[in-house]
Amino acid sequence: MVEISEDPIHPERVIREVEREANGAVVTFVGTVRSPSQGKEVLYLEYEAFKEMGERKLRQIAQEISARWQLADVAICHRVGRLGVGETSLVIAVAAPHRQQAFEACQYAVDRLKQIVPIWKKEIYRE
Amino acid sequence: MVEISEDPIHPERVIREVEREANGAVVTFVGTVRSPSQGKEVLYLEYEAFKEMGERKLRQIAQEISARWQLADVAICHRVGRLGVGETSLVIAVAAPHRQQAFEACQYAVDRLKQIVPIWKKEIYRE
Amino acid sequence: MKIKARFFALYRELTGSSELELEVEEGITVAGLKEKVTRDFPQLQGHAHSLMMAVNSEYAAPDVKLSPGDEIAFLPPLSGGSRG
Amino acid sequence: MKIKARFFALYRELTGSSELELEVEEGITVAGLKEKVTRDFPQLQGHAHSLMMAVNSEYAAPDVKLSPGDEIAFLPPLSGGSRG
Repeated sequence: MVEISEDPIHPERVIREVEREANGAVVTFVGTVRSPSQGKEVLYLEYEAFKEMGERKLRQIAQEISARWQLADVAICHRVGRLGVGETSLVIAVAAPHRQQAFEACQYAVDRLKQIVPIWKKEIYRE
Repeated sequence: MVEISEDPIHPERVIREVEREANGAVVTFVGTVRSPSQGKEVLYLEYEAFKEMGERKLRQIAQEISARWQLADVAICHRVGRLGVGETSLVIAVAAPHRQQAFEACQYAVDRLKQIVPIWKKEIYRE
Repeated sequence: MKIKARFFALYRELTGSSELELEVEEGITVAGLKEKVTRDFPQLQGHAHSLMMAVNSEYAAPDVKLSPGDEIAFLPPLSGGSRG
Repeated sequence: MKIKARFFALYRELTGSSELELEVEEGITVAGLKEKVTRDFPQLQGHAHSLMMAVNSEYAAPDVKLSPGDEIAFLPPLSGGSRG
């Protein structure tokens, strides 16, 4: 399951997507809006996506992971629109039979997302 | 927050424990009861803990992480008692300003837990 | 032939458009379209080096030839994910 | 002097006890107690090599001397976490 949406993300729902009886380990990355950023107090943040292409690229990442780490299941949700400080922008959950694979694959997914998924962020600061 | 308890674990609650405005990245490990295991179908699983010592050791792990990866927050919940296939036995959430630290520290926490926390597992198979 | 150009984030702000229908010559390449569009919108010129382009939702090399009805996206440097 | 011995998991099953109050000589060490207990419970003998011991909820070296009222735990090899 991959999704780019304006709706709030619930990490537990994303984790549940990848849980299978054969998977002992689920590693999850949760990204939240941080403040301060670059020394300035963040008021809120605007994420914009090229949604059709973005979801296609997220599916590509999931396929790359399945090919490289056999038996890994992946779910990725990226939120777009206006997000306040502390809100969740991104959840990636990777499940695999063994934890080493799950950690590696989850880290790969975050790195890859930043490289190829057409999403843009604008930080709006106080003042 | 560290806890060894018979109550079901909600990953989202554990994640919320470590979320701070200054932390952009939360990495979570969720361990679930797997079947088959060692080629046999698992009916259920019994976890037993030396609770007082176990929670002390979990706090030690959290302190080791704070010392080694500055600014990392840790929450660990291990469930004990009878767990069915698919139920969550362990959730570790590590938050840090940067994701690299959070991934490393979370992996460290899982490894260390297996080394020093007095918890025992018994798998009950079909037949 | 007609194609559709889409602008995102900074490029949308700079051009004032998120979507444009453009009349271009047959056989134009991705690079050719980029040149034409940065001529039409000079405010894009300072950013042309960091521009990535996608044809029908897939990254496309500069020498790819466009077909009628193609949708070409102008993508500024990505910044998805979180700061973490 | 009196001390308290606690047995977990496999050791609880083998001894049939989770907790015992024991009368031991003053100045006995962790290793000395282990010897005494494996004498009293011969069924533990095959497992003595993998036994870890804790005094008052902290891992303890074999030469640590026990004090009255100490709680000594007999810990089989750990298997916490998940299979993952």
